[in-house]
Amino acid sequence: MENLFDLEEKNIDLAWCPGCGNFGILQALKRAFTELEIKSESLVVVSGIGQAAKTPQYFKTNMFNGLHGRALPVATAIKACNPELTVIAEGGDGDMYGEGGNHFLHAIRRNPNLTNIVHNNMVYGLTKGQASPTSQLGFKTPVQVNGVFLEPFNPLAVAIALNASFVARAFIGDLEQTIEIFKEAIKHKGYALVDIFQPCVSFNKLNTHSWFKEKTFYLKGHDPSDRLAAFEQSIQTEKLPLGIFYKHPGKKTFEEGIKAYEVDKTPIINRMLDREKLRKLIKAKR
Amino acid sequence: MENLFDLEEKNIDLAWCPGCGNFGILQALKRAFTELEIKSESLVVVSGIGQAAKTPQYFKTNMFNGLHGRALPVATAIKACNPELTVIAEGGDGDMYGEGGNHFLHAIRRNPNLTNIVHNNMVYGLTKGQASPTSQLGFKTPVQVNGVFLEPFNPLAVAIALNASFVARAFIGDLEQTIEIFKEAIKHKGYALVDIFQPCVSFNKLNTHSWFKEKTFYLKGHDPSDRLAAFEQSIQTEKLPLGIFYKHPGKKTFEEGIKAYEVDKTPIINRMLDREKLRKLIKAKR
Amino acid sequence: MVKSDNKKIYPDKGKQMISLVICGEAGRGIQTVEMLLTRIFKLGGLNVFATKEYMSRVRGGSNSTQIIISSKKVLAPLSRIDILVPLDKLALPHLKKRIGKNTIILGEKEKILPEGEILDVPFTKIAEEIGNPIFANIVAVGLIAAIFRINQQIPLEYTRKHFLAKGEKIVQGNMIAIKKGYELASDLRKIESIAQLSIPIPDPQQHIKEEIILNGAEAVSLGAISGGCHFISAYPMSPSTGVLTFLSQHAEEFNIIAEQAEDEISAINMALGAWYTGARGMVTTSGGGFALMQEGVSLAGMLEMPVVIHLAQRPGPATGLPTRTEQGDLELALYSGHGEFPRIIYTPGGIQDLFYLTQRAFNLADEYQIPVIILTDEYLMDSYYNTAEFNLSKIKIEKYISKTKKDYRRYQLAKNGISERGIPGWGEGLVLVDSDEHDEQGRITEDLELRTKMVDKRLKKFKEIKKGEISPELIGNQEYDTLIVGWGSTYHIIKEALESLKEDKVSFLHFKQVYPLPSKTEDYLKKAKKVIMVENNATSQFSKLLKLYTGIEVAHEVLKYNGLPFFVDELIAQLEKII
Amino acid sequence: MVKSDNKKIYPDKGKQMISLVICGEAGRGIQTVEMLLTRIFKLGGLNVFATKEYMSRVRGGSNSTQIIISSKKVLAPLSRIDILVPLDKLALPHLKKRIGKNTIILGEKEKILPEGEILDVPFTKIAEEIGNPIFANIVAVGLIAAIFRINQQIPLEYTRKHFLAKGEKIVQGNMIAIKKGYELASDLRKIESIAQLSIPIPDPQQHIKEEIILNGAEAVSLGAISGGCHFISAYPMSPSTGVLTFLSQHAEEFNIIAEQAEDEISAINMALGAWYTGARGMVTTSGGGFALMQEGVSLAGMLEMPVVIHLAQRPGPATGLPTRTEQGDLELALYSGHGEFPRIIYTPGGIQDLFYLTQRAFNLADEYQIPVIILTDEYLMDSYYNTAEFNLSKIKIEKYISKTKKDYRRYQLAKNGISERGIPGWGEGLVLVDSDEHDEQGRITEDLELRTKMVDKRLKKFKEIKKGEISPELIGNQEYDTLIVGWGSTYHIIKEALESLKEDKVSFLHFKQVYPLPSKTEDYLKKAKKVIMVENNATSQFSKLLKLYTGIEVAHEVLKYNGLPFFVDELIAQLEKII
Ligand SMILES: Cc1ncc(C[n+]2csc(CCOP(=O)(O)OP(=O)(O)O)c2C)c(N)n1
Ligand SMILES: Cc1ncc(C[n+]2csc(CCOP(=O)(O)OP(=O)(O)O)c2C)c(N)n1
Ligand code: SF4
Ligand code: SF4
Ligand SMILES: [Mg+2]
Ligand SMILES: [Mg+2]
Repeated sequence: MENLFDLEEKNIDLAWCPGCGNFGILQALKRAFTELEIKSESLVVVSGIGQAAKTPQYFKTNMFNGLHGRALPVATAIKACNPELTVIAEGGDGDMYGEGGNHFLHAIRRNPNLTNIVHNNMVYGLTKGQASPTSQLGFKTPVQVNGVFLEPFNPLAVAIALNASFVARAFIGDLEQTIEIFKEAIKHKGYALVDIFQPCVSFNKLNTHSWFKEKTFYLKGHDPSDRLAAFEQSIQTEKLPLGIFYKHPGKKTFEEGIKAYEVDKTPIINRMLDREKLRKLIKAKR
Repeated sequence: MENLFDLEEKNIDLAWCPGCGNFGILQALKRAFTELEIKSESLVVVSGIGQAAKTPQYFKTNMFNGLHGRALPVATAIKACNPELTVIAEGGDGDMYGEGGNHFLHAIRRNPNLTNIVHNNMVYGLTKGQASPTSQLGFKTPVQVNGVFLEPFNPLAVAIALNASFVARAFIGDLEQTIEIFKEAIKHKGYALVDIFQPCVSFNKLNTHSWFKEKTFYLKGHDPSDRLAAFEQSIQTEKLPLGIFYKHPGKKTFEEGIKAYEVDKTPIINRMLDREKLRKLIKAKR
Repeated sequence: MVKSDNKKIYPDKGKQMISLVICGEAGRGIQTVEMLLTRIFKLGGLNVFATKEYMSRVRGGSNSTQIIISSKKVLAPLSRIDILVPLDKLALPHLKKRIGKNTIILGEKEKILPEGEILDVPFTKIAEEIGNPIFANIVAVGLIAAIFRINQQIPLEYTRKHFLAKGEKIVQGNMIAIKKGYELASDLRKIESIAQLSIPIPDPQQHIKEEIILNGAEAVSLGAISGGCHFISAYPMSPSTGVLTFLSQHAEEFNIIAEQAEDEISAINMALGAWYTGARGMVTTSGGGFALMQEGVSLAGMLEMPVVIHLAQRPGPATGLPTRTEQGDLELALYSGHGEFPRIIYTPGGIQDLFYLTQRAFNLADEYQIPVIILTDEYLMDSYYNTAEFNLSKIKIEKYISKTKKDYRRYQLAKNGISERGIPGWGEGLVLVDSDEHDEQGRITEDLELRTKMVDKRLKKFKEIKKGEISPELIGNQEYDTLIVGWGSTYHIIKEALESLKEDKVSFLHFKQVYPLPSKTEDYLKKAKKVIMVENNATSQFSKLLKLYTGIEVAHEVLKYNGLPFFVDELIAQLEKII
Repeated sequence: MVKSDNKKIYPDKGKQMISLVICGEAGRGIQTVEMLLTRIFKLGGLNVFATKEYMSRVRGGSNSTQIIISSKKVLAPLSRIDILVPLDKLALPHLKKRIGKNTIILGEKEKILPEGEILDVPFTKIAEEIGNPIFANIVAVGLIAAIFRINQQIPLEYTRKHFLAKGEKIVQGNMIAIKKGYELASDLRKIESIAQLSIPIPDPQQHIKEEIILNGAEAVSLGAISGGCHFISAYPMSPSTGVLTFLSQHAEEFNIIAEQAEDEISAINMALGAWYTGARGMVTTSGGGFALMQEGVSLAGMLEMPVVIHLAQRPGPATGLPTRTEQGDLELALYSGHGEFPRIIYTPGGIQDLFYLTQRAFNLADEYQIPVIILTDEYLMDSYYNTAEFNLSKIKIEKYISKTKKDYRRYQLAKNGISERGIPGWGEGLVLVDSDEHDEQGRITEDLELRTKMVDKRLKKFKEIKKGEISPELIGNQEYDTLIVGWGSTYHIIKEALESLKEDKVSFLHFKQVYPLPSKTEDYLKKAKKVIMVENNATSQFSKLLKLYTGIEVAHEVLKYNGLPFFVDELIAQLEKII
């Protein structure tokens, strides 16, 4: 299948280190979009700041590359104002779970119909190697000189605790499966989290490609509608399951909850002010 | 037992509505401190802004009544700089789970030895009745005119997902049990969450005293060391369990993780700069 | 504080007006009394102005509402109290300093333990006779309406309408209460001080009846709707919440998405997301919330994304006094956000300004692709009065969005700095916006020559903005020696004071736009021998702005920062000393 | 851009100096070369100054480091390049504009595809002969050290020490590489342009050897330790992270708690919590992070809680250029936080200032109970040079904490506004601090008279602060017609330019404290017929501050805002045009 998301400009200088997992994620995303026959013009990728957040710079898409940590509120509003767009909120583990932690919680509660892709390299890449919320115990960095001793943030368990509508984990070491998970997430109606393991070759010498490879396995025979089972899988630490943990397809989306869309599905941006109603409302203040 | 936490000033005008659950919480706290023989002088209550956050204004204690949503980072730092103090971080559901949501996540990860008391009235009291993160589905307010349709925030489930070291829920309708839970939480070494149901008589006509009374029951035969069971209990919605859901007593506290306290337990505020070491460090820059 | 025995200083004889104050604890009916009385007076053909001062609590404490009833419009608070209706024991101590020897106190002796003389009216007893003590306040409403000779039908009808939803029994009780009030009045009017109270109803009264009556929060909200607002995201914070509430209540009707955000950071980022799609978004907040939005404001600057920010000030720093007023966040608004980028700051002076400037803010934000801040305060938000109906034929929603072509570049280096703004999904192009320094396409760049060009592009917009500036309004003589300067909510207060001062050589210059500082400012200031600044803050922030852009030093600063607005009579006294 | 053929303009003959630039992609050894060379030159008795410009990426791109080697101290960057060592193909295009006809390019022709003349040195081939291409850069180090006639023992010893941890094999390889470099040099020195390069080693060389060499981030960190810092909380953000890193690495040694916060809001609130207990806390951040701290800054103002804020500027708005430099957040710092309260802003000019002013910031924050901001930038953080060892006998940790009595009141209305500061757990009193307006005890109040008193109390501290102000430094003749003004990081750059200008009637006034603006400022400015402002921003923010507090208008603004610091030669050229 032709990939419609490659940039026309050739020789674009990607600002990632050779061997970085982000290259794979970029490729997986472009393929997923292509296979789902999404059009660049109706795709919006919102990202924060970090190595992961640079991803939409490198393919054909509408892009809102905003502030560190703030992709989710932006993405939520974009989807609400124009539900005809396909909306992705993308960033790193620091971006989404550190600076953006509060939005993560409340975006899940809102359940906008968008896909939240988190490149989880268990480190702050762009700022050169400090611990991220998902850094593992004992991980040493120039700041965490004696090793991380804070409980690693468990995004899947938290998402399940918040009854998120779709919760998955991928590992970019397996491109094909990652593409499948992306496609499921994008197709899913409602908020979909894909936390994706991405080796950072420059700053994470603990959680390397082979570490992930050894640690992970795909969920088998797991029923993603079973919240308890999903939670149980999510808190495993010996081995880390991959795949779709939890799915809650019937859940009302944020857009569905907006009164203005109850009857009329036209994006609100295409609606005109009803001056007659306004006149009446003003007159009512007599 | 004499209550040592009553203010000397009599006729203090408490800014709460008659019948508000906060009066009970105030009383329960004073009793718990008294029974634990804590001294006012070594107690610090850090709070945010809201009706709940006014609590430390009304009893004898050191107080840091800071910004809306920001009690936890302040409390964490206070405990770290002077571990000899007993530290409480107190506020409302909006304070701790709304504005302060990110700190809630990361304070749990840090596991400072403090008690986090959240008055959960499922509404924004001080700002006159908007939905809070814990507001129930369908709850109507002047802002949520068609009723809340966002998934209510489940603080217990999230805390358990984050492997918090102590997670409990109380209902101020039962003063004696609440005091017991407070005491357990304060005695617990590590971060302890007490989410406490508190009827707001002015703005929450849905979750009233009798609603809470009917909906709640005490956990029985529950093993608080069982994380999965705790999670299962925490996601109940038909009936809402009270008591200690989860406990993880061996967990390293934030203070224990600080290198400066590894050998020497003197609060860092009482230590002097070692000028000789400093001189050496500077010389090493030659 | 100016007591009512200082009547001489205000108003001048031409104006007939009464200052009525009701005081009681929160949550005990004071708001109903105020609501009913203001509407009844207005329907009765009198001008009304109402403002309140209240504590940051839901029940208890001491709050008061001042209602000014007048034949000519008076749109500003008075320290002086002509009639005081205390509803509980705390009321008289609370207002002690404002009670003078001419203040008539109407109340129940038993309930209020008065320190001075009071006219004892047994509201509760009468209410109990009707069947329920809750009618007590309505008896008072009837009594007061009667004192001012409002046709009894007016309160009867309005009260019926108001309580309709509560059932026939309540309605009937209230109607009887009103009648009892009128009965009481015929007795009381025998007392001389009461007999003197009447205010002639201006002619043609029709005019006032057809005016609208609304508070600042409602005016901002209606302005937003008229400006084509599609989206509001906010985190509740006094005194800014009214706008969120109003828009939420009319969201469905006007195709608005009104979302309560988890925090203010989310709110501003959502609003920027909304504008990106072509929707018109706003936020409403107060100082602390706006402080949290600073990075978002800077983002708007970098993305060249329009956004409308309603910033309702209250006294700071930090939590400060949540339900009081101040003009202390001017500098924060002026310099908000890191880095350098243009913005507009409007400072409306009253209900009309609030409406038209908010409406305009949406157009200008869109046209210049910048943040526009509407700087108000608690006093403006919570005060209301009758005013001319807004003229919708005067307003237009100006659209500035372009359909994109394939080679669309969001940040094309346009001569005046303003590139075409496309939106995703409309046209063949892609719309890229980037918080990093970016190239014309919108992609991250480290080309440092381009950086300079992009900075210049953004700053060039200042020139364009100047074209649409709103000049300050000069009130009084065109020839003046002394110029009083004010901005924002002090408009009507200073205007009243000026009129009363009757100084031929003193005029008043009011700024509805403080930034960019309008070009004529310097000329106005230069003409004055003496400039007097009146501001609701402690460091005279606007004087600093004037100094900065005109070099002119203010001679006197009249400042108030205790959390209350200026009172006209108090201000007159202060001005008299220095003029 | 000033090329090396413009040698005439700088330096004047008295100064012997060479500008050496190394350029290559990120993560490929450029940092090692820089590290080794600077230390080797210094040990060899020469003054060194190093500064880099780099992209916001971990690998790839084009970064460059400039090393200035001189006999008299030169502490500022030059546009001109005397020796360029390009490490890859992108290097020459990247620096194209700065390469002149006198620039000697030393490199491997094959690797770099030169546009101009280059001296082809087969570093890689030689390294491969030694056994591993990774030694290529070390061969270059040896060669350059040799060209400047540094005793071979010095690089040999230093390199051994540096690579010790990597094992004997690596050490041996590197030693051979150094030697090979020296061998190459004896050939190259036959070339005239190379032969001319020598810089006489100043006497007594001992002096330079004993100096310390460190960058701005290290100087701030050492200042903090010397100021008694117990606590640092920060969220990583270029260019401020160095301070967090340094203090983390020395945390155990100096009883410091160094915590990476989940966001900047947490960081500032933690720091305030730390001060509340009596610890001394700081945060380190850049523009966007500081924007997020605004509400916390306001809290410090209200609580009268000391706090030290290190704000390292980078170009904005929003994300801007994360690894570049700018002086664009001055106004944000000046007006940060809602509401009105005092603060101090220091703007250190170099390594010595960074150390002593940071140290002092802790004392002053504690004494006045206010936020003290240390305003630096990327250029300062990342540049380093040899400088006199810090004199610890000049500094003192001044303590201002009181043991509380039973009736302790945190906000007792003191005459100068400064109440005794108690801490919880020390003494018999209770320590209450409140973000609401509060009474003397620290409890929430709605007493509006008290409100006014508390505002006055907080603002009174301005007067006290003035007493400890740091006057601007005048460089050059006391009698001047033209005064160049600068603040912060431009100190050495302007100073160099001034010295080179040799204009008798031109002097330079540098501000290390910009707020409160020191009292002598006006006198200094008034004496000048013409004031020239030199700033690394686009809107000349400091000119506005001067105008505001002195009324004096700056005649010329020399501004640069492409993300780079001024180059001395470039600045000289610009100044010459307007003087
Ligand atoms: C408000 C703010 N704080 C800090 C930063 C600096 N910063 C940029 S990216 C980043 C974290 C990068 O980590 P992550 O999000 O995990 O992305 P990665 O680079 O690892 O892909 C930080 C702290 C910023 N840009 N903005
Ligand atoms: C930054 C900021 N935003 C908003 C507010 C306004 N505010 C004060 S209390 C509050 C919420 C109160 O709800 P909750 O925390 O649940 O406390 P409660 O009053 O219900 O006890 C809000 C939004 C504030 N003080 N500061
Ligand atoms: S630093 Fe890590 S995450 Fe960033 S580009 Fe390099 S390998 Fe990838
Ligand atoms: S508003 Fe609700 S929470 Fe606040 S004091 Fe009243 S009853 Fe209590
Ligand atoms: Mg990461
Ligand atoms: Mg609440």
